[in-house]
Amino acid sequence: MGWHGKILRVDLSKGTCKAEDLNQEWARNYLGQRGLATKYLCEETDPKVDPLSPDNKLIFATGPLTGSMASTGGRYSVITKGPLTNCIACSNSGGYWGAELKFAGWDMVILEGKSKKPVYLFISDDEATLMPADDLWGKSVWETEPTIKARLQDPQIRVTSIGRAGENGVLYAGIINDLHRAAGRSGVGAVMGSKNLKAIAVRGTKGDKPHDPKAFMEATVAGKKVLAENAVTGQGLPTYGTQVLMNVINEIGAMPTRNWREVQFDGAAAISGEAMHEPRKSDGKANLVTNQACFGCTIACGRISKIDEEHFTVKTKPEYWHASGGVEYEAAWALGSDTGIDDLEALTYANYLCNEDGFDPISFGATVAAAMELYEMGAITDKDTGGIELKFGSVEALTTLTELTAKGEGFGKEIGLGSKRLCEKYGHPDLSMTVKGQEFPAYDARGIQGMGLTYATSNRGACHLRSYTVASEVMGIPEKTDPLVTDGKAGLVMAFQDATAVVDSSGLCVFVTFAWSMEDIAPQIQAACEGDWSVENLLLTGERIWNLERKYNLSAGMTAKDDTLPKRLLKEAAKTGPAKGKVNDLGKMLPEYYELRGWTTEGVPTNETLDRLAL
Amino acid sequence: MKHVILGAGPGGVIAAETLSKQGHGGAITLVGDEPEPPYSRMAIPYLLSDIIDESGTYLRKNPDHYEKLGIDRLQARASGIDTKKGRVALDNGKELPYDRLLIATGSSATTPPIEGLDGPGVHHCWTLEDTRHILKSIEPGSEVLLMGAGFVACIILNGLVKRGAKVTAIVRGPRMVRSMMTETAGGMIKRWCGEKGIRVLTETNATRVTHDGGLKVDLDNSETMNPALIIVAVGVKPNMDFIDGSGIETDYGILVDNHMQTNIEGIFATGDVAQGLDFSSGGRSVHAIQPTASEHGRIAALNMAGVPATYKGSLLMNVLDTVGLIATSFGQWQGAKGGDHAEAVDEDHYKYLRLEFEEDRLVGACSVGITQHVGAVRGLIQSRTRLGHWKKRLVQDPTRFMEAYLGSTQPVG
Amino acid sequence: MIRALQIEPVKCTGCLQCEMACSYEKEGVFNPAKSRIKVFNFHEEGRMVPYTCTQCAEAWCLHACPVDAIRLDAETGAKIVVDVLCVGCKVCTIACPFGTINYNASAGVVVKCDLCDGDPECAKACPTEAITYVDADWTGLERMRDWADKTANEQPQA
Amino acid sequence: MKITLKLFALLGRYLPKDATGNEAVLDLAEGTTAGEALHHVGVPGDLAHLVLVNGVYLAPSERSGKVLTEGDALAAWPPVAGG
Repeated sequence: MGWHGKILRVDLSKGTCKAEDLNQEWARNYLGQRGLATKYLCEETDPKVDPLSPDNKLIFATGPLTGSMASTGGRYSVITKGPLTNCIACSNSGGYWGAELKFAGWDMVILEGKSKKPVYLFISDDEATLMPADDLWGKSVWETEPTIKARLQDPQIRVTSIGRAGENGVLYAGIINDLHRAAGRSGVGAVMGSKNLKAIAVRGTKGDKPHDPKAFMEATVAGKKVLAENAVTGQGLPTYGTQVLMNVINEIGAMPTRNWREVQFDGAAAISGEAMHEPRKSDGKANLVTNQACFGCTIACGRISKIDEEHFTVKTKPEYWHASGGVEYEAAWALGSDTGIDDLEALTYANYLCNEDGFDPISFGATVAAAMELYEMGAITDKDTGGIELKFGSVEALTTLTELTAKGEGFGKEIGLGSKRLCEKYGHPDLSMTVKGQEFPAYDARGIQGMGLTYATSNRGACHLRSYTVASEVMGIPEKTDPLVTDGKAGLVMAFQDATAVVDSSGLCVFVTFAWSMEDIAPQIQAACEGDWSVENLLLTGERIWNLERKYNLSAGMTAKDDTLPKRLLKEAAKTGPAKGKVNDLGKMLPEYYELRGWTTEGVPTNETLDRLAL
Repeated sequence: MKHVILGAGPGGVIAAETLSKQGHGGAITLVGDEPEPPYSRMAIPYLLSDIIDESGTYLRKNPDHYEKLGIDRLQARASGIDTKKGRVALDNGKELPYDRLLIATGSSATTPPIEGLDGPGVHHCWTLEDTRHILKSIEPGSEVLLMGAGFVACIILNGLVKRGAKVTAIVRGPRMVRSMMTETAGGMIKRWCGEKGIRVLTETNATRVTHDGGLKVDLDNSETMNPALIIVAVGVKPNMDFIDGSGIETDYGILVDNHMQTNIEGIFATGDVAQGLDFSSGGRSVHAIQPTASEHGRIAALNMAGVPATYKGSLLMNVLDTVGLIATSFGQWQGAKGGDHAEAVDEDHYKYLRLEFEEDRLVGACSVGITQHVGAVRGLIQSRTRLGHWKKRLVQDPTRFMEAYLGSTQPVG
Repeated sequence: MIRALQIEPVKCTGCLQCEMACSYEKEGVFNPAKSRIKVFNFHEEGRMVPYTCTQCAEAWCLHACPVDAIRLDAETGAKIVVDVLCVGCKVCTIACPFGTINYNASAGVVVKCDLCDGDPECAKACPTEAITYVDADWTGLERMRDWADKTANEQPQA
Repeated sequence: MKITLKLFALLGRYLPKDATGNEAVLDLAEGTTAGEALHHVGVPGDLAHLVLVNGVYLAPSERSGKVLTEGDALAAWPPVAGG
């Protein structure tokens, strides 16, 4: 079927749950998940809405391949207007929750209004019920999930929930499912918290069936073979996870360090994927316990770590001595390189806390890094921090702030608002390493030029997951391009953006694209769904989704002025490495990009473009 | 060597098959007093529900099954045993000589001493013959008075409801299935029955039944009913009257040792009639349940065939489907002396689980609404597995029993 | 040569491809809730453990079945539920001490692993060889048997 | 001539015994090329997917022509990616 054709609409203000038919025409035009839910959001809400008001909506959406045998077919996305960026927010997560929603017979859940009291939603196949959550409010994700499972007496129930960060309005609060998989970015968890919705628990026993089972099995078996035989998806990712990048990116001089003052981090090796495999000096055990897959994934890049019990961060806290989701590259970078910290165990602990209370380690780490710079220059004082010595490299500062941010206490409250608001408050807006209010991920745009354009034009604010040109510029996937030149990058970014929009709307994980081309993906979608899902139509769909998001942002008040980078990347040259002396040359790439997109010089899609895309 | 097996229920049949497989070289005679091929009482509710026909209740489906294994079947009822001469007296006047005897005569449904309850229109639901009577007596809209709310009463409810009967169940005691479920679980089942349109009256008894122009039942709550049919399901008792004077030791049932042998050499007993080793208490109990009958049958037959086999005791366990609500109980579900427990109750969703521990070992359990992996509860109890740190986790969430089972018995980390 | 499913938890990544393959083969839909093999996630230990029927020699389910609905497949050694004979009484589900035969309420019968006629889909779908179908002698069967003895209601004779 | 050899991920197994972490100092004859240096420690050519000299990418076709000089950092990875 691909789609069940059924969506669940929950009015939290009225306390009602209703089933309704999926708009099949929209499904044909927007595929699913990211694209389809964005269409719903655009049709149903005012783009100028206050993200944290009851008028904003929060959509949990699966793709047609979610809950299927396609490798990585377990993703879901949360779509809403983001409080961190005031742009469209779309955060994607793996784990098992998305597939479970599909097995319960639903394509998506639209949540509107605001509950008077804390509630959680329990979906058991066709039945959806709002349950009181007064006693869950104030609890972490790690308490909420097992409590709900025990209360409903079914260990097989899957839960997605917010921790205290989402309740406390941390603007980059995420939504966490299966204890450590996150719809992490853009503050979707804060929106959930603003609606007094603590969690969505799902048990699905109805299952799912592709439109053409025989063709689907053939296509997915072929796809899995490609992943298994590819060195990246078959060996590199399962063994080292995304953390294999730490040394690569550092070596090419694109490792943002100490709030992007530098582009190489001398502690990179100590917090790298390789280091996670090494026996620790202290107890002889490796930080990494095993790799883990999300639902349906035959790559299995997830890191499961265990912190050294003797490490000072957890020595007196046995509740953190168990295994859980370890650091991925972005988290290791933000919590580590960006703050100048090279203590892998401390980063793992901070990462645990981010999962436990549901907030994005990228935005959090980057905000701490900005605060450290402000502190070192004297713009923030001990009085502001409550006595925390916010020096680069201070493990104590990082772990204390992680705990305070989770709880919404002290200086943690300010850290919880993100680096843009922090830097504005303390008089140095230029030191906020953000685009559209969202913190950068782990690739310096001076050493990887294409990523500058990626960040500047990303519809959800600075992000690597909207067009991961690192694949081409650094790793040579699908073809090697020079990271230090701007030629051809506009087209590259655009192609990556459109293809990623397709993958994000399908139920698949974007990591498949390290091995799969659209030619590998199309037959799987085609067999799962009715309609025309040729490569050509898929790419057109991707472009349509991108332009729809752009339209939403323009209506929300964004302009071409927001498609920019912080001064540091445009004016301060890299000090070391291959990019030494270089800044990001966004000015060269952006006009070319607008033109390729069929947008005006003001970054507005022309009528011709809109017509072509049936928008 | 002549092997005689009295009773053609699961215990008797499995014993006969086991003897046959052992290749003892002698004769096997399986004696049953009902005309049908050996069948299972466990299947009767499904006959009532029209899921199967009578042949669906048969223990073995192949008509040649017994013949092929060299098992002679004889329809008769034992009326006495001469242990000196090694002969069983039958109700047809014949005598059956034996070298080894297995008493697997099972149990019968009992009738409480209530005036008029022995008249027409009153049936048990224990045999195929009973079932035929019931099926003849009810049609859509018929009012049925079910006396009893125990295991048997509960499992036949679905069939009665499905046939369109309007059922009122009365029970003397304060709750349903009190012999296998806790108060909370019994209450849940009662509420569920109510939701399915079944009237359940606890602490209620019939005082008199009259038959003038249809059934009339007086209840002690001063209500009077005119049911089309009364089904009596208040309990069972071992069928062992015929051994009176034989010298075979009895208590509640026939006492057997851990080889399933009675006090008299060469005479064994199994199943509902046997009072054998109780896994939980270490004493001897009658566990009138299907798994015990089949285990008993196998162990007894091995010993009869000269293959020494020692029984470790039967574990009380039941699974109950009350109009779709599934409940189980295992072992010491009421708790062990000095033990502790974990409990989860979700009245809204009809879910319940109680685990009983002795130190860090599971010794009993009782559940409602849980169908997946329940066998692992038995596994944990019967292996006397030390749960270690899993006990704490089970106290927090008893529904993680399958993980606890794997975590305690498999290499998980 | 009888073959058996060999399960090596250390290799399992928890992707659930086995559950999908099983439910697809047996039920015609992707539906882990109806899979005969189940992966248990031991989060705190960082270990995923696939588990299904070991087709034990004791065959508790088979012995407990009151209506002869569980049969031995002589070729594969699998204990197989004959759907048309199963009345759904669930006695086997409490009798099996491994918890690997379960009641499927929507079908009204019990379900268990039947080794897919000697070509188990779970093993074929496993991307990491955590589940393989190998000669019975090679498996951890000895360990399983030890445990079965511990659980058995019959004492091993000296 | 001394250079720093860095072998990462699954190529780590080709590091000399005296390596610290993923780095080792190699003493090579003047004029040694990047390709020869990798061959010297036994890295199979098809496994060295990403080869950098001082952080700058070296295409497979350039490896045999790129002469190393004192103090160079030669780094190599098998095919990897992340995100």
